[in-house]
Amino acid sequence: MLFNTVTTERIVRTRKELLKFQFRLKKLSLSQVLLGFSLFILAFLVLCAIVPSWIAPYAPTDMLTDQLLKSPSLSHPLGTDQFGRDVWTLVIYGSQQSLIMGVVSVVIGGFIGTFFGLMAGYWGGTIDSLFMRFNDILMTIPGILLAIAISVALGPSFFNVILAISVATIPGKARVVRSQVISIRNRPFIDAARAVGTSHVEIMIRHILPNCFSPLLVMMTIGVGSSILVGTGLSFLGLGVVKEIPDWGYMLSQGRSYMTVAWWVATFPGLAITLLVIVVNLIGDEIRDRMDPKKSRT
Amino acid sequence: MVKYILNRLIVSIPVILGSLTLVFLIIHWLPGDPAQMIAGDDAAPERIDYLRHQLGLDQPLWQQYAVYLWDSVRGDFGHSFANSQPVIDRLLAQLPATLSLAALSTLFAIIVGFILGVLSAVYQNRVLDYIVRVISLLGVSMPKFWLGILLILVFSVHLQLLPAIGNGSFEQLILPSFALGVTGAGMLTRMVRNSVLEVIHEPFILTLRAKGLSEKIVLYKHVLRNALLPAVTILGLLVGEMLSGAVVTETVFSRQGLGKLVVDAINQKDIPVIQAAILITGLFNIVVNLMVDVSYSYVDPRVRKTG
Amino acid sequence: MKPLLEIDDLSVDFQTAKGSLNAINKISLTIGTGEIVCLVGESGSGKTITSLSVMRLINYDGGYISQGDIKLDGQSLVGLSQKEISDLRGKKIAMIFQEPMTALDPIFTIGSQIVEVIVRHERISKLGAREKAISLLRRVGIPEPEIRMGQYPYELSGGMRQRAMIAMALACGPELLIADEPTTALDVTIQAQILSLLRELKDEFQMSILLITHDLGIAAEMADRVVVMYAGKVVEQSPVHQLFENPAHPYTQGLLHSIVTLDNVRGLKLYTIKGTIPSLSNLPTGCRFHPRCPYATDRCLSEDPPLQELNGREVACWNAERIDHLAAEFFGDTVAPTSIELTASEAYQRDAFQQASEQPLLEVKNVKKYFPIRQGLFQRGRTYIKAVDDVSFEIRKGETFGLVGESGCGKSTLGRVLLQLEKATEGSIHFEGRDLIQSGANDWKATRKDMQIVFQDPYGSINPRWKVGDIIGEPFWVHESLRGSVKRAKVESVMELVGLNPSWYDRLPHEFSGGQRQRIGIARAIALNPKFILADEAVSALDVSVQSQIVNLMQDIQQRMNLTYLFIAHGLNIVRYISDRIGVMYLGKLVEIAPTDELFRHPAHHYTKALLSAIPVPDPNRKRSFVPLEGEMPSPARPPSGCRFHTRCPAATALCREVIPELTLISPGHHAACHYPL
Amino acid sequence: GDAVKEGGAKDTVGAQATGTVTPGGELVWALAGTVTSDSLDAHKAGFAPTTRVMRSIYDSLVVELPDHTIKPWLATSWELSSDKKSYTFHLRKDVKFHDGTPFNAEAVKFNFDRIIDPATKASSSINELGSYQSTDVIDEFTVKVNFKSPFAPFLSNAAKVDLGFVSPTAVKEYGDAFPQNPVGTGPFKLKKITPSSQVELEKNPDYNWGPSNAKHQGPAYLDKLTVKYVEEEATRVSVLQSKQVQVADIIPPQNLVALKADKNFNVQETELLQANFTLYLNIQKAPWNDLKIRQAFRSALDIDAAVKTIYLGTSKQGWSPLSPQQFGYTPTRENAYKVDVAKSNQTLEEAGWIKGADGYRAKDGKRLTVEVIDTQGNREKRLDLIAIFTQQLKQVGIELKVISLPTGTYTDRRNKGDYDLIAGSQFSGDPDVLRQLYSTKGPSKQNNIAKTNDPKLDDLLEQGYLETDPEKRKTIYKDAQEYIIDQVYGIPTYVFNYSVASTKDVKGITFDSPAWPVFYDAWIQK
Ligand SMILES: Nc1ncnc2c1ncn2[C@@H]1O[C@H](COP(=O)(O)OP(=O)(O)OP(=O)(O)O)[C@@H](O)[C@H]1O
Ligand SMILES: Nc1ncnc2c1ncn2[C@@H]1O[C@H](COP(=O)(O)OP(=O)(O)OP(=O)(O)O)[C@@H](O)[C@H]1O
Ligand SMILES: [Mg+2]
Ligand SMILES: [Mg+2]
Repeated sequence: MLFNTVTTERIVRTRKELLKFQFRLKKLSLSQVLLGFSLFILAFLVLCAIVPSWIAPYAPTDMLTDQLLKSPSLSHPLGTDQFGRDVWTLVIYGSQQSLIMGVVSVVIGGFIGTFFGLMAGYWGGTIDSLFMRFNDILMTIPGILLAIAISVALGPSFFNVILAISVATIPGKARVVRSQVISIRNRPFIDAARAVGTSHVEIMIRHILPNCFSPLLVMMTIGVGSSILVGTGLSFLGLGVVKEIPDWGYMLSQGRSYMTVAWWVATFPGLAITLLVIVVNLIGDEIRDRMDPKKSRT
Repeated sequence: MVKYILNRLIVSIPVILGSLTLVFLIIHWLPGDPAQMIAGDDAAPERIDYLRHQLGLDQPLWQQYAVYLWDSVRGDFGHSFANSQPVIDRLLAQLPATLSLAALSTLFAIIVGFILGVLSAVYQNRVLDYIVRVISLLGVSMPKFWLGILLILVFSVHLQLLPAIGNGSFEQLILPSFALGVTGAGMLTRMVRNSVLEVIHEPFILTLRAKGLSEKIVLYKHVLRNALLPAVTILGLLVGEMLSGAVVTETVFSRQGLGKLVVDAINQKDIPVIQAAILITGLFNIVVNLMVDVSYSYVDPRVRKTG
Repeated sequence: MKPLLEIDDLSVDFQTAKGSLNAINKISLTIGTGEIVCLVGESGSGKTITSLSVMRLINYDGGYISQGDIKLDGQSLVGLSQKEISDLRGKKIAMIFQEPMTALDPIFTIGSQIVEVIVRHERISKLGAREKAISLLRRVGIPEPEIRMGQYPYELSGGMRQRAMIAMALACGPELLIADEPTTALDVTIQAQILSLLRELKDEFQMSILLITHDLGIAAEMADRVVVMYAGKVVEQSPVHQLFENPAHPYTQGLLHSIVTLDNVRGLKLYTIKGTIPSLSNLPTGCRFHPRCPYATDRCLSEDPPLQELNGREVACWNAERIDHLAAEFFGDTVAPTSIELTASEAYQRDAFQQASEQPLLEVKNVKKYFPIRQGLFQRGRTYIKAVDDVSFEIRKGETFGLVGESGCGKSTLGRVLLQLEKATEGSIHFEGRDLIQSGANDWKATRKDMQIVFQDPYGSINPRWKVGDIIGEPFWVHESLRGSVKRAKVESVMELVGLNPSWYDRLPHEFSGGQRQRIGIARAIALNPKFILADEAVSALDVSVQSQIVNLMQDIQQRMNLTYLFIAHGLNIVRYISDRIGVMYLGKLVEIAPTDELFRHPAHHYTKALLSAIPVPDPNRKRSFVPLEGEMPSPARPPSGCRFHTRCPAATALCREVIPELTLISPGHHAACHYPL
Repeated sequence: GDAVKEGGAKDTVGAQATGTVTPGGELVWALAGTVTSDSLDAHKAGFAPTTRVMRSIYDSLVVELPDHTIKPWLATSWELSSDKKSYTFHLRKDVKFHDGTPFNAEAVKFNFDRIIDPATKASSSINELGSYQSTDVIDEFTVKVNFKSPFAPFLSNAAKVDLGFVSPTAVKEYGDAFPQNPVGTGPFKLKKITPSSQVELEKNPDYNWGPSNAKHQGPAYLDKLTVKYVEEEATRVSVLQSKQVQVADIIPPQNLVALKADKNFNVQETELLQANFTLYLNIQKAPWNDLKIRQAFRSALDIDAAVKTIYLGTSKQGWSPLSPQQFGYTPTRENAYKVDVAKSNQTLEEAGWIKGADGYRAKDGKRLTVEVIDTQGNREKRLDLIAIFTQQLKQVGIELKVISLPTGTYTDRRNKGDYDLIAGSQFSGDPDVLRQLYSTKGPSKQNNIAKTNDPKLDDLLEQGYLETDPEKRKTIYKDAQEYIIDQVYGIPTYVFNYSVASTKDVKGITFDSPAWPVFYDAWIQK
């Protein structure tokens, strides 16, 4: 008897919990699922970048000369490349440079572009004209030429490749930020801040910048992929130190001539780039949504 | 309007001049002697000197600059260091291929971008929306040479539907335009989605519905036209990129094009060609942006006034 | 009277992320043919949603009709598909929206937008539709309609846009016209024009009108019957006279009572309904009004009162009968002139008024502000918008100076120049004897401390991304470099002062109601104990009851902190109530300055007179015979010669056209710039 | 000889023996590379892809067979003067340029003089002429070419396109535009150049002066030969596989095997006569100035394994600076050195280069790093090859670093000697190429790529240049090769095979002396 009530109680309880759980599952919207997925992938990629040796089954420099261009199999889940290296391992090791190249250059470009856009948009007048004309000039110069100039000025190095990519993205970002700043500059709350006595610098940093973020974020997240590829392109045009461990872009561009016989060599690094871009974008979208004060708490 | 256009063109002169000057300085500052490159690695020194003199490279920099500017003003872009051909001929030879590729891929980007963008906005937060969003991101992020080769393998080798290379016919244009347009299409999709969503929640849309207009008219006549503006801006940028940044596509599909020409010229230090190419792409960009702005004012009467 | 529209037991729900939300709860109302019914209620009470439901447009907003029926001419609208209902929209029911600025598609001409609706509903050629559109535009009083047809919304003024909207609504001769706050965005003078137009049109076309407003003055002027809504429910429905004479519901009483009229005794605290309208997701039990109701009983707490017949009207209140009886008493209590009590503030002001005559706090001399109009590359700055043109006046310590005038006359610009948010083109401004325009950067920061501003738009003037605590604390951050808990403590005390709950420190602006947001703006302005506050339309955007709360608050603070106000508004009732002296602006010029009572009693300038006559009076018995000001204000880029008002002045002569009248003293303290003062 | 190898041997039989010739039709050829700057001037274009196309437009005085014997072509016979400084050629009398200009002694003189005229901006052809002095027109069809000193490679060079003949009339007519309007005497003439895209050639109907090794006389079989520039490897293979073109050259190793096995395609391979892709340690820089260290470097490399891996067995290790089919090649040093990691380690250890914790050797705080400068990218998978070397060198504690540079910077650093290692190959049909690579008396008279400044070597190469007796020459070059290998002035890596793949119905493609395809005998089976 006693036993019986206890069990029924338990059954009732677990059923309730089950219902609750189902309810929660249902409430998880598609966007939350996607966000979770994105965060997971990104975290994984970052982990790969930091401690590739924990994850990768082989060493990246292992050249198994008897295993050239083998298609995906159990021992090589993504196949092997033209050196007999394990593609899965390479993708993992390549994440470090690729992430840095993609993310850092976008951030540097965003930073400088924002600075110029902010200055031009906020001060207007002559400063605006000067900055924007210079910006236009930069835009007309081929990226490669700029990159070569940078490499010659600073010497070839991984960081300078990143710098070169960044420079190429500055004009676009400056433009976007400027237009955003101009639209915000005249909003009443900026006047309000001025009326309170807030200095120009603080107005720019504390009031205007946060409101420019959304379009900038879109540009930046979209730019990650092309930065990786441009970076690779530049290292061919004579800007880089050819690394022992290739980044994704390098693998992709080298592997592409094997597409006809070993599609996996180029495809997986390519997918890695695509995945990174998608994931970064989904997260960016979500950040934007959350930064939108109206959506944050309702 | 004419005055506006003139005004805009006048304003662009310093920009073009500035970029030409900057390019001139960069190229001359970069190491590497064009004379040596033409003569080859093992050329005798006297030959190199002779060439340098021939090309005017032994003159002081300011003099070269003055000569160059004066020639440009007169419309004489000089002769290519690499093959002594008038630069203008070399560039003009590439233009049709570049323009047709840019035009078709822009068209592709517009069609796909608008259709997907509108669909995505109308089905906001539903499965279709998510699918479209991921597709658009795929478009934005897919490496072009990988996509290009994939297209060749699928459509040219396996299905044998379309030619992979060449510059002439429309068929030869399809695959490269697709490969080049995909990025633009992805960007536009995102852009159109956003602006359609913004417009769809504007108060005047309610007015339109209150008038009893059908959804179709509301969406296609009013919403879309209002949403066009930001999309057109992106389009301007895209066209610019397609004109000068199609190197990868041109390489994979063995096409002619300004993109490749410029890269080659930079590698060969073919200074006159670089300068002229920048001038031409610069002018094109100005024209494209002008067209964008003019079409703005066509789309949005408010702009017309300030213009 | 045969009912044209019958709403029966209608409920509307919204589908939101957190489940469904009931926005309208079982409301019923009818409109007879040729009748004007006014729907009134505070902001957020569900008026717009009701009207959208009638149009079945609510579905586009994520809402749906969950219960009840809507019948037009006996035909049920609820069951119709969107396609079927769209045949009726614009044809049998038409709607005018609140915001004329945003209710028109910006990229199509006015003409094409009108033609569009005619072609949609009538078998008529494009040309015929065009002819018709032109005649409609002419009918609603738009001059030169042929030209206007080809213009875009941005090329028209607000009043003209609203007229175009009306023309569009009338295009197919609707039987029912729904006008959702058709005049809130407009000036008093234009408002008067539009309202009289609506009345004429109603008579001409035998339409029924559902007029939505929160301005009871308008309701009194226009309505045959009034329906009062509160938090998604109808709480009272009655003929207009009865409602104003004998309001039955405590909410209606409160509303009526919080109106500021020309009769309000200045200095006396304004009546307010305590609290704010509840949010839909958090409705009180029982009667939704009970937390704010002075008569609430236990029953009100638990049971929702139904709408019941009471002496020829319908009321939803358990205590209706009792209150009906009490009503006279209730009013007598405050209206009786005997009970006038000078508030401390008023007494203080009296003193100050005397003292201050020698010592102005703010002295404005010949201030001009011209905005250059850019016209392309080569002729920059040839022409100017003369937003403020040679204005001189002074504000004494401790007084409240009111500044009134139509939209665009330069009030805000003048205010911005005073606060150095805009550089004056010419002239001098002295604050406590200091020249503000000449002073250097250090001085400037100190001046900021002393001079503050409360902005018109409570939402736009606060950074939407900032926490309320940071917004109010910004002055502390800037001037006293306070951070963290020190700042928090200070901010909380200021929040307390303006009646904001200090525990809301971390909330974001959008989580506040309009009234609360305005309090945030005020809190920020008073944080540093300024001497002078410019209130630029600080209450214009608010509801009657909230408006009263804010005005009370401002007066309260003035008294406590010894403040001087420059109060800019176009709502003359409020200005009259709050100001000691008033300046009237027209097209960048000050045309009259006088002590408040003097101005209202003896306006000297013809413009002032016209302004005063345009104020709607919340008394159905005193339907005005006003002379609306003809036409609209000319462009400040090309002001008329001579007296700028001559183009609209009934008394204008050749002299007015040529000679600019000087601001001259016509009686003690009363200046006017008119050749022929009244 | 057996210039056609493996698959080629099979195919030469298949391609030429079976069936009767069906003339006519258009052949489309996917060229690996582009006709740089659209320049088809025989004397100006120094880049291999261009030269490959020009072979069909221009004819040469003589033709060189795979066994390095020289046979008549435009010259029916020739004699060398007793001082070995002059060649007298007797020309064919029936030869006409595409524009109708007769080919005669004047034309020969015009061509050779044109090459050495600085205004022509000739590139490799000027080197092919060596110590050229003048040309004398003896009579209309007899011409005497004079050199300042004996110039042994001349006949071999004369067989190459670089010294092919352009029409004097056309040069005068077109001036600077001649490179875009080439006129020669070849079996094909230009129809149209589409810049950066393709060259269309059509049959020269008057042609009746094929080289003496040709399989037929009269005009070429093909009506039209279209050359499309398809640089991208995957694209080139794809268009061949989908038969959008009938011929593609330089098939990447990964596709070679499959294409060879495919019944629908023919693959012909031939060794490119050249100085092999060689690693040049900067011998003017420490520690590479030490022979022992260079040897240690070399014995750390398993070149054979690396070449097998990267070229998937389609190429062999090269043992000499010269490729095996080259005149004067000596096999004496094949397998003369071995992979010997232990010995490398020992030598380096003895020289004071001590392995650190990171696995790399260092001396006086300086790591043993080899900076390789490069500007060509991964052309022909050469960087891949170096990547494998990097791994191998790591085993002995040497760090190899490839630095990719823009051409200008690269040239600068190379001329300044600011590098440890440079790698390169030099296309040439004669062993005299060694003089260009290793001698201080080469054409540039200053730098050579190997940085050698060795009087003994200079002397040997000078002799080889002057010696006209083939047997003596062979000995000289044998000594030179051995010396270079023993001194480790260069480390040869692999032998490059030029490959041409075609659809099965294409027959009769042959190769000229340095290995470029000849389409004169080619035909398409109907
Ligand atoms: N799309 C929506 N989703 C959820 N809630 C809504 C939506 N639209 C309106 N509401 C809510 O319904 C309530 C009534 O809104 P409504 O617009 O009818 O008010 P109103 O009486 O017209 O006020 P106002 O005078 O400010 O125009 C408000 O609380 C509002 O927040
Ligand atoms: N920055 C500016 N540039 C050009 N014109 C301006 C600017 N600011 C204001 N104006 C013009 O100056 C005139 C006066 O504007 P202001 O805002 O002062 O009017 P207002 O009396 O405050 O009107 P409202 O009651 O609508 O607030 C208007 O015609 C306006 O268009
Ligand atoms: Mg409303
Ligand atoms: Mg204002």
